Amino acid sequence: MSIQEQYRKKAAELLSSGEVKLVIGYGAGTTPDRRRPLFVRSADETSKLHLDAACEANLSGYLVTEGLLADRKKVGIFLGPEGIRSVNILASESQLDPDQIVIMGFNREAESVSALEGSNVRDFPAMLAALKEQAPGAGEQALVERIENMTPEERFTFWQAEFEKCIKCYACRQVCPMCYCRRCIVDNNQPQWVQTSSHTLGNFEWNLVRAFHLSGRCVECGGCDRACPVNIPLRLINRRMAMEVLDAYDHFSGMSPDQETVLASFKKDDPETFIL
Amino acid sequence: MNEQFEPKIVAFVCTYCTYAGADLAGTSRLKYPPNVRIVRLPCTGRISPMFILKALQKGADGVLVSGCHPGDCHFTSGNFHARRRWTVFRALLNFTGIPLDRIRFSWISAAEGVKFAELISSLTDDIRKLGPFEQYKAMIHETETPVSL
Amino acid sequence: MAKIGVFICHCGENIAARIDCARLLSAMDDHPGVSVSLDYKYFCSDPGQENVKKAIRENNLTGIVVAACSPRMHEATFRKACAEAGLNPYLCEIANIREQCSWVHSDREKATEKAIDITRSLIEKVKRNNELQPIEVPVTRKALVIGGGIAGIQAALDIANAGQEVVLVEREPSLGGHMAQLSETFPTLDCSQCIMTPRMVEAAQHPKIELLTYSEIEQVDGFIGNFTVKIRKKARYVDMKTCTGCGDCIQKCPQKKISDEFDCNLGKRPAIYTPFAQAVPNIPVIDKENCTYFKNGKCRVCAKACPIDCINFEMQDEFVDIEVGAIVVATGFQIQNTAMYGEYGYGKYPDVITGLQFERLASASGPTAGKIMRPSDGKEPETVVFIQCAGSRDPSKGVKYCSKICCMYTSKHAMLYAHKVHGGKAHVFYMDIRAAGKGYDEFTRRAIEEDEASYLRGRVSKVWQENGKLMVRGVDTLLGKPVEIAADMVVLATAITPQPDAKEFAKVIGIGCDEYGFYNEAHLKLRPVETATAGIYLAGACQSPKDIPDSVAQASACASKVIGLFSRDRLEREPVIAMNNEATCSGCWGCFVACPYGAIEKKDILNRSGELIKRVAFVNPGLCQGCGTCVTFCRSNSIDLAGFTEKQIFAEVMGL
Amino acid sequence: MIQILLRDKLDDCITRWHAAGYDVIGPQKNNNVTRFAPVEKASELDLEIILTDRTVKELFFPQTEPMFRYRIGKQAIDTEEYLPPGRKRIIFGSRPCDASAMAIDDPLFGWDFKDTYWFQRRNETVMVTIACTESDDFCMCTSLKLAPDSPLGSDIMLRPVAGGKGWHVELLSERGREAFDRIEALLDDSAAEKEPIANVPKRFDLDVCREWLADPENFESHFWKEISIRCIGCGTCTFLCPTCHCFDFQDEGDTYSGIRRKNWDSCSFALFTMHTSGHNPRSTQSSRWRQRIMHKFNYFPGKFSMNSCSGCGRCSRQCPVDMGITETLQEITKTAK
Repeated sequence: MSIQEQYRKKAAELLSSGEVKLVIGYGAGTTPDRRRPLFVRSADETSKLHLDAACEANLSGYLVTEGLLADRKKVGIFLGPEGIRSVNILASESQLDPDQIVIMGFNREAESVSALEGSNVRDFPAMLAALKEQAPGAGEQALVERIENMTPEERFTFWQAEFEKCIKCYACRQVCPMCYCRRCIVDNNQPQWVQTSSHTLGNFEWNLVRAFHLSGRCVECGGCDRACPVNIPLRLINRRMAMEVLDAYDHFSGMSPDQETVLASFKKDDPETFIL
Repeated sequence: MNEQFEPKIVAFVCTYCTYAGADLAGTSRLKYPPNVRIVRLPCTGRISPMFILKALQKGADGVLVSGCHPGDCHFTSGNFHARRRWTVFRALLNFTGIPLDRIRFSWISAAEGVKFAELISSLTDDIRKLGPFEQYKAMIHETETPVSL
Repeated sequence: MAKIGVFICHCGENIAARIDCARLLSAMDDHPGVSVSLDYKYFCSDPGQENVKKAIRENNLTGIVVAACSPRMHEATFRKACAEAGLNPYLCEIANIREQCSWVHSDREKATEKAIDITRSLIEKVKRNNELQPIEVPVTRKALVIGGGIAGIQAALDIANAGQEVVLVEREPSLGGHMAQLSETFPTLDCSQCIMTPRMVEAAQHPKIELLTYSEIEQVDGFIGNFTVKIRKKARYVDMKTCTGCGDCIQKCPQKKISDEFDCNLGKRPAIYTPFAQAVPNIPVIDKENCTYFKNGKCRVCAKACPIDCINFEMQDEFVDIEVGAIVVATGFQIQNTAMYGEYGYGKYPDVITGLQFERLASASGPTAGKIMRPSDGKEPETVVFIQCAGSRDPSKGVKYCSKICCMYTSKHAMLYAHKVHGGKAHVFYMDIRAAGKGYDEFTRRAIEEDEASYLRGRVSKVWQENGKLMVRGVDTLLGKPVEIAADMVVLATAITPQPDAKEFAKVIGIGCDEYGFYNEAHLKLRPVETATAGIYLAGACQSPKDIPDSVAQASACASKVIGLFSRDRLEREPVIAMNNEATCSGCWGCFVACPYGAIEKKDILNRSGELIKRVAFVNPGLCQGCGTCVTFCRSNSIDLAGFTEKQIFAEVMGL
Repeated sequence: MIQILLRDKLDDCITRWHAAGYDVIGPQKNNNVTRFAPVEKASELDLEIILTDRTVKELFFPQTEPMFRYRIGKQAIDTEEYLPPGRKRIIFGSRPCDASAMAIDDPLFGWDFKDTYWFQRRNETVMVTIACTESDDFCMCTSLKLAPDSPLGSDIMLRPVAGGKGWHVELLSERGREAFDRIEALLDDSAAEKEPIANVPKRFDLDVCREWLADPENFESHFWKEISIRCIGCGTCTFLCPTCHCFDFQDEGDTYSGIRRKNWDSCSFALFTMHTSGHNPRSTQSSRWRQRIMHKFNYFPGKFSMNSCSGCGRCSRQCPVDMGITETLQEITKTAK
């Protein structure tokens, strides 16, 4: 049985047994190569669920939709490894109760998907440990290194050309499971730390603050990068930040629901090479 | 350039150590260049990366962030938190092309008036050599320019 | 609409010499929102402050900026002036144009420009200041004194005699500390035990003092007036309530070969013991490490010997939480191990001893009952060499500082030696004789002139053993000649160092320490007994090396601080604390994790029918110290810090 | 007489237009995004793109535009106005949907106060539109009763000739004629087959939809919640929409001086309708999506007799969660029937 069939069946069982009130998965999109988030509430709709290599989106952000989990009922969700990591972070930041989440985990390969064993977010320590070792986003490594090898002036020029394109649609923020703030800092106008105008300076400030707020929290699902309508390579900044917290603090985000937020904690012997 | 370029430097310091160190530089009548403007905060823990961005927006050519030595924080651990933030934010600035020569961090205790004066002197000197932060200023200039199309 | 007053102080010539105050004044005059700007020679003077108050009243000012010296000097002065003129004191900002401008710059033009920037940015800040009201917190009228040496005992007695309750905690089995180890004390040569033990007994019997010996501080939470302290009462294995201190158990203990710490390892003690005969409380403890029963499960001789059955091997450490309003830290010192001076042979030659060991030899209650004897063979030494600064004032191997008491006790040792060993010859190698203190110089002169100690100004380069003698090679710099002395005993004036765990303990109680581990006072000259943490005070050698008179004086000073604090029911605290916007808080608890004071609490927001809508952060105003770490962490800008709000800092930076 | 603009004459055209004082702006692919930007040479143009990622809207209504500079003095506030550049320009190679969208927005920007920034640019611009011979799965102009060669909003319509050698030129306005006078000598009159325009299928029934939307009964329909459940509330659809025109004012600067700017805003954002009190009349994403649809197909036509949509399909094409106007109107069509 294909994993798609397997999970359709599982979703149907979960829904008909009443174990979950909702399954968040993927459905067919407008075009054959597209998949869209799908919310399934009854067993007979589960045939609309799709699961294949085109299922790229990290659906975990929908879990923190206001009020969704307030009734203490469970929700089933299709999640890749990044999604599992985001649920861990959301749990560690008290945004959800991980025991309300029934995971139908999958691993995406080039052309196909395979199932991940487990259904609670605590069931995947080995997979996450392996992930930490192989450093996801390594595909971007070469590009990141290319940028790092530039002079500061060149890097500045590179990012200016990218940020100049930004139209401040905030798709990067809205699509990100970690951007759950009730009020984003950019929407605080007393004071207006981040300029809301989408001139290069405002865009630069916004993208820096976004990356900083995601440092040590980003799971590199690539959602922001895919959502960006003007194709700013946001994944590169996130990758660089992930490298930083891994190197400096051995922090790989989303390892467990009890993980400490890296920027809210410290060690007395944290490295410091640059402080005069 | 005929006239020597005088950089604008903004320093964000904690009141218990570096601010007191700067006071000590004063009571010791040490001399340092007048390019620095000090913003006093209770603790390095209070110094947000946003302050650095705003200082740059305000036209700073260099920024100094300074507080108590590790272990000496009046609030016990504000500077440890600050250190993590700086490490990460610094990496981010570096990756996006803000030269790190312009954004400096230091531990200066209340007793280190000499260190304060010397650091401000060397920082001013370094940034004078780097010249104005033209790339950032160009970005600021764009915000003041009418739309070209 | 803001109505700001700007007051530019000339500070005599201190500011006016380097800053064009007229130009600064006119620039401030033109600044939007400034209603009045004045300059004056000394605004901190009475007439100066009257001018400020008058301007506030006459112009109905909504905030003031005083451009003058550092806020660390006169912020309090001007805040008070505001309050007296009816303006909330937190609507006052100080532009530091002296310490951070006129005193450090010589270019008048540039200094003036800088002063303008500093002042105007604070005008922009003060426009956004809010009225703040001091926070009142209750005071628990009970003090904790940590350390049962002379400093701790003195502080405890002084506080208790003022009618306030005290908990006195000592980690050793008995009160006494180092002073109990001493033989006689300079400059009067009265017996240490004789003056110390009555104090110990008084402390133990005082109705206002609760004595906890053999106990350690595990954790300190809270803040001035409201500390919660967790104390570990280590298991003594002897029931304190029933033990009469008869000492039968001590006599019968078969294990008698344990080095006696109190005697600086010059004597032996059993596994069940009291540190010394006059111990308070006079109740033994079992040294678990060395007890045969604890090691092998067999013995229990002491239990059999006890006539009232108060030995209990099952006893466990006990934890108690106490609430106190103030803490006096009197944790004392240690002496430095002198092993780093291989050339002095300490540890290698048994007759090279420390000053503290000499105290035990000279003490009537010591291992030799006060007879000066060589540890190696028990012979009376005919020649003794005292080496001062064996660790102190030596940045390369020892410590940089002067240990302060060694000059005096070495003189005393030379004197005691002369009194006890007739015909004995004492040689003292010294760097300088530091004998400042009442009767101190006279005392050292007596050692030299009456007791004929030979004082040699110079260092010792080597000590070695030859024909049963300790050969001491040094130099007499006054004669400019090398000296070699065949001695029977060498006494090292070792450096005074903090307790080995002083740095860790500083973190437990939340105070600062210097590079060595001596605790930091809030101000070396003006607040020498307070720490930077309100409500915690320092007494004795934990702050720096001190002799007995200094320790006692500081302890009494601590007591007066504590009594002062306890003279009020409630205490006013600075309202510079964090506050949370519950509407925008997402409850991610980053602030909760980051707060160094545990001041963030979780608060449930309920709807009208009592259902939980969300959980947000709540800042406990009693615990918050106002560091602002939470503010910087908060991604949504929900938490803010009164006095240094996001709006204020933004305006200050954007107003530069 | 049929006039043909040959592709290999484009360079000469640009030179002549420049000489005549026109800026020439056309679609380009630059740094991974397709948008309109000034060109010096024909080779910089990318005329094969069906539709650019970003619309021509930003050439009339920039994403951020400084309006005036202010300086707060002790007694008064000085201001200094910014105005659009005031240069004649030719936008070469826009698509009919984009060009129509500009005409759709004209009444909006002029019904009471005439927006200088918009109209000055509109008056200075010659829209040279290329009719579409190709479309993709998201194009929906025909459903909006427009077409791949709609003349609305265009000054000149170019219709590709078979083989891609050039375009039939159709002059639609005086402004267009004036611009083409400058290059008349370069035009060819050889007859060539026009390539057929793209066949864009009709994706929903607009009349049915509008009727359903106009029915007050449907305002509170559960339909809105269902259709927008996956909406994440970003501004992609509105900012990439050629007709969306909402803006916000922002004062930016330090505490002494600054610039008042006119910035794009989006009804997708929760902040769009947030009151100072904290109350938000459109507190859910479904109410915001409903507003967007209602505005485009109910309120706007009610006021200006035009739909506020030209069928470019960018909202669906670029939506991070594969939503869009097409799906919503398709579902309404189904529901209504």
